[in-house]
Amino acid sequence: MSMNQEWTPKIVAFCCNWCSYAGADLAGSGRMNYPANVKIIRIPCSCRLNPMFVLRAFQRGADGVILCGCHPGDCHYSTGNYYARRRMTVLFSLLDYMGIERGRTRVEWVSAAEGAKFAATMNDFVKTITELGENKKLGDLRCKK
Amino acid sequence: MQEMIINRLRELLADGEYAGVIGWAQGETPFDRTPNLFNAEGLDQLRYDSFCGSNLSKYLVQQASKTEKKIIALLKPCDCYSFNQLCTEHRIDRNKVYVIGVGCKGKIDVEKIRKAGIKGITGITEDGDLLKIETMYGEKEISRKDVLLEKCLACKGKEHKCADEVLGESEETCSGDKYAAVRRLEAMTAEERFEFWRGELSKCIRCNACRNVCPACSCIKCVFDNPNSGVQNKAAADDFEESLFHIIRAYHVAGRCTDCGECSRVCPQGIPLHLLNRRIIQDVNELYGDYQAGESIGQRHPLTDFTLEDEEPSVIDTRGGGK
Amino acid sequence: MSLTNKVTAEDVLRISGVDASRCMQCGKCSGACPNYDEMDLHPHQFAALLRKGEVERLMESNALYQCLSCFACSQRCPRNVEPAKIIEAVRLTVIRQKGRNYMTADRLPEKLDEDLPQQALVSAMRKYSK
Amino acid sequence: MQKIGVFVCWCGSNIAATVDVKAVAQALKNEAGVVFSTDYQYMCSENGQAMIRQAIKEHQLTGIVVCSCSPRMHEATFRKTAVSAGLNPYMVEIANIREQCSWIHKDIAEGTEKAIVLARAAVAKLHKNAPLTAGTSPVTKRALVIGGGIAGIQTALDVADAGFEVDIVEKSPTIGGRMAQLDKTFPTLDCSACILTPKMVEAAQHEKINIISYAELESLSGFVGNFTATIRKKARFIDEDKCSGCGVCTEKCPSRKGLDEFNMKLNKRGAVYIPFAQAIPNVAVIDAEQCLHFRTGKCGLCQKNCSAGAIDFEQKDQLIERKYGAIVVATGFKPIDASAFNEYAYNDSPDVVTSLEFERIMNAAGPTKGQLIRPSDLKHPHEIVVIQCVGSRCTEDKEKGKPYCSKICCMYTAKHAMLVREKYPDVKVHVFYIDARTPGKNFDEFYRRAVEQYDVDYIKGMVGKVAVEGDKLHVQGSDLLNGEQVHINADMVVLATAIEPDPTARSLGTMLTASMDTNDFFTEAHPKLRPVESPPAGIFLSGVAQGPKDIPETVAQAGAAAAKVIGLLCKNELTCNACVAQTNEAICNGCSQCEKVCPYGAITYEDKEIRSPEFRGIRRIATVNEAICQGCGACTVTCPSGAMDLKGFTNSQIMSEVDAICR
Repeated sequence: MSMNQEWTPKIVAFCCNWCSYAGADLAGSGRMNYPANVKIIRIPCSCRLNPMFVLRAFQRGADGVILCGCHPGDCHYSTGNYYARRRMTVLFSLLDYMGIERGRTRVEWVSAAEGAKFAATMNDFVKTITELGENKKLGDLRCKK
Repeated sequence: MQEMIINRLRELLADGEYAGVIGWAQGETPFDRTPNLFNAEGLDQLRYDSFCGSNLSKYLVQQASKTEKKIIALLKPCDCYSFNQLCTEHRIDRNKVYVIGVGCKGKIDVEKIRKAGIKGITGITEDGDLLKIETMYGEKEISRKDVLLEKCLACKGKEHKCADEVLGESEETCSGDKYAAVRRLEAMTAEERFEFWRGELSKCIRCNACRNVCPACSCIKCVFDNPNSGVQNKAAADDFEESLFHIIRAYHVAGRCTDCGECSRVCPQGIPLHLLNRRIIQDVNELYGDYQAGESIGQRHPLTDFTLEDEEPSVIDTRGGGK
Repeated sequence: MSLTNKVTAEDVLRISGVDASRCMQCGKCSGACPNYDEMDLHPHQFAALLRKGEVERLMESNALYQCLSCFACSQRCPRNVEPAKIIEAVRLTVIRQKGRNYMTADRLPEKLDEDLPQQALVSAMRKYSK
Repeated sequence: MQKIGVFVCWCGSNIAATVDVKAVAQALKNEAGVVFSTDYQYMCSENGQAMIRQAIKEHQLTGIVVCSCSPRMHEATFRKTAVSAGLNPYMVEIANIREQCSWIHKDIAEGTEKAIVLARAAVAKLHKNAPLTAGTSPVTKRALVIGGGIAGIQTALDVADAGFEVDIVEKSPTIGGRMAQLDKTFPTLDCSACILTPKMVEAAQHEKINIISYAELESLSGFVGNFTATIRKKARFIDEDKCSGCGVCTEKCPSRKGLDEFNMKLNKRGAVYIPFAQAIPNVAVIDAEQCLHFRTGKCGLCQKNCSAGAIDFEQKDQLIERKYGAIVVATGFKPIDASAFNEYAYNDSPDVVTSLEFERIMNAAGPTKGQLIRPSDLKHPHEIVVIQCVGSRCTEDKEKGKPYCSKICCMYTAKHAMLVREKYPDVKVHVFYIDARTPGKNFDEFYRRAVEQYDVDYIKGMVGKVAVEGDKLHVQGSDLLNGEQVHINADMVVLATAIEPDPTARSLGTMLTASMDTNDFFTEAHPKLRPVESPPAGIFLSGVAQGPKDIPETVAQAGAAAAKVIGLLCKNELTCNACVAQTNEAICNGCSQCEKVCPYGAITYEDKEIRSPEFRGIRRIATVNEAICQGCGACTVTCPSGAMDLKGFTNSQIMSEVDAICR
């Protein structure tokens, strides 16, 4: 990124295939706006999100990472999001403990019917990350151009 | 104590039922005790004293699978947790190990003696709670309590959780709140915490001692050595990678770490790695109920479990500590 | 309790430790009550009125002193609401207020009765005065 | 190196209005591995697909990226297109530039930039794709129905009518279940036996149905399409093939101490008995605990009198092993034990009965031959009190009772009240109720008829206490509407007790790895969309085993379960999900963590010989059963060594996407 260009955050959103990815689709068909710097990666279930992916995103220059999955109790695979919930709680807490800003990571449950919630969540998340500023603590300098 | 153990081992090894004993031998320096596999002949070399801090359970992963015969293991109370955890994970076949629980009253950290300003140590003798230290500059004394290994200050108790028989007496050496250091960090601002960890982790030379000694890090092939894992990395080239290695390592042992403290004990750079794991343990206990990895064989650890009422990840925004 | 002596539903809930929202108004408590006819408000109404925040009405009720504290209502309640504890809590909030002792020592002689165990009077004193 | 083709769809103006599709196609040409890149108005149209097919052939593409609408929309379409051009369907990736780009962004520069990033991510992922083939597994064309009540019978009949073999395993000596014990059914008041027994006979005579009565499932292994069940057929000491059901033995039997289970133990039966007249199989059974022959070694009267020579005291339990493609759980319910509710004097007076006991008392084939008389003194009662919600709707922390509404009690209580009033207008019936819950076709009308036409005294409130006073039952309850406490001196009290799953359900659930709720009801795979399936594939739910329901609902669900079973059994083989977990044996630690998080029990462990640079020898290795795995990926994250990966969503695929997005 050249110096004269204004910084905009890079957001990676991992969405489970069954609820949140469909929720994102619904936000789209409802023409609900959210910033273009949110990029979605489809995973089968929130429990597929390996903490390594989160760290990888930060390493490569992401400023925020959000995981969206089915609401607890609604998991397509019945229990996946419960595991994801524990895993991410422990991971986020560890990152917080290591001094990474709270707010760079988030988990939100978005159902296939919640297009508006998806858009609102993304708007809010981008706002939070913009306020937090660039991810300097977890980035790999070599990945910053 | 050492005599008693050796005598008992002689009895056990006499009829050839056992392939050998995993115990401690004299290491390269006077106060170094190194893990060793003994047979009946070599038992004279076995050492058991206040310097046998290392956790032998991980050596059983390889040794116990090599032979058809059972193997004898000497385990301190704290080592038993790691042993149980490895059995839970089928890394050790419980039926192939005869566990002798050896008494432990806390092990001595020679580095701490040196840090207390006692240099040129030539010998250490114990007199109850007092250590008499012979140095090139004369005899000095120091309280045993003050120079125990860090991990002994988080002692989990004197009970051997897996012993087939127990030799010798044990004492609990826990000194108050083992989460005190974690809480001190939590009380800092995020910036201070980041600086703390940045400072500590930047010392890492990726010698992998922490990984190699860790009983929970028993993978056949570590992701950091695996070119297909996407995180392969032999030496940290960037400050991110120093953090990455230790975050992933802490995360991979989350729920399985028995808090044996070996990672910090062996770190040549003195990084307090156990503070990462201990924080996870604290989190898990607070959020999901008290859990001690390795308490018994066959436990289901908190990250492979859940309840419908678990806290949301956003709980970290509102929980105490940290700013 | 606030300084203005205004008793709120929260106060009663806190003192009683009861979760009145669990009440499904089945009336089993009132069905079980052995002193129903003597009471102007009945156990299920304590739960219902508390839910509505109408503590005043409960505090004015004579049922506070007609309740035998037999705990039949609490024991039978299928939803662990324990009306007896609510009644107890309301009674406490009343008699703790100034001049609201329901029973005073000077009224004891008139109550003396050969058939009445004295223990009952002692416990009534404990129950109805601060 | 892959040879990738990129196809950017305009979707008319849906995409093209806010994304410069030509710029996207152009930008993607510069991506490594992309040998062809183009745009088209409607990629999903026949012409668009033809264009893709042609490009695949012309440029010998190894994979394609289609930048278009959501993969939820047209992924299947483009996979088929790829297949028809000779590509593996899993070498197709979709970049969602409509729902997640053009439709949400207004600025064309912004939209175009994002579309390019999304397309790059898809290309990056595709680089790591590998052709996948979905496995197949054969289907054993036989179903096992556990439980021979109306739910099991109906499912079995429907499955058998479709031409598949069905075994019904019933734990009691006869099929029929709870419905056989009922007198009449609501809201039509037709006789329960009259509508059930023809179905029982139909099941017995159906050439595809095999009834294994007095038997229980002992163990189960395998997976969908390939279950192996071991069934324990308990010794009934009667040769089923020889017994004609004449009943001579039951008359000759001198023992009269056994309690008649069919009549809710209200009367006694012999040690050898036939549960009821229409029992199927119509074969006697010997209760060894009561039988004098088993107790003393003497007697044997039944054997002497059996002209068919069917009595066999030497009979042993028999283990039957069979293969099944599908399993239906239809284990039903039982009323809860009312003795815990001592405030209703159930333990103190025989005249306090549960509704199912009352059902037997009212039944013409019951212990009183249908006469309404009190069990204690056989006198005709004049005043009956029914108490509803006994043990239903209690809080979970209460030691006794259930947190749920048992659903059927309001209706059967109205039925009981009506039947009594119809037959004995002199009898007063009072019903204590909390809420009258009567949603269902003609249900509320039925309840209102009880009130309006039959003058049943419905009292809103609950009974606090029932006390035995002489030969009367003193009922004290509250009348909430009138604000008074009521006292009734009743002759009989009927407790509308809650129902709970059969006690065998919990152990069966464990055996089937089927999930259950805290009340031991089987949990459905999805509460709305898959209500008759259990989460493990091939296990289906029928009747009250899944949750309280009445007969029409049970029959409907039984039919639905049958439809699911038929849908499964009519396949010769099952195509498994191609995106399943897979172990890298060289680095699997065999630590069993993945198994713990697998919701389907798809992971097992076996000792395998491993030859890798790190290890040589026999080691415990995780194995994924592709027929069971649904591809959630829970195992992949719990695996510390990364040995477990998910095909189609591999670690390296996802990381490549991350890298491309963050580039």
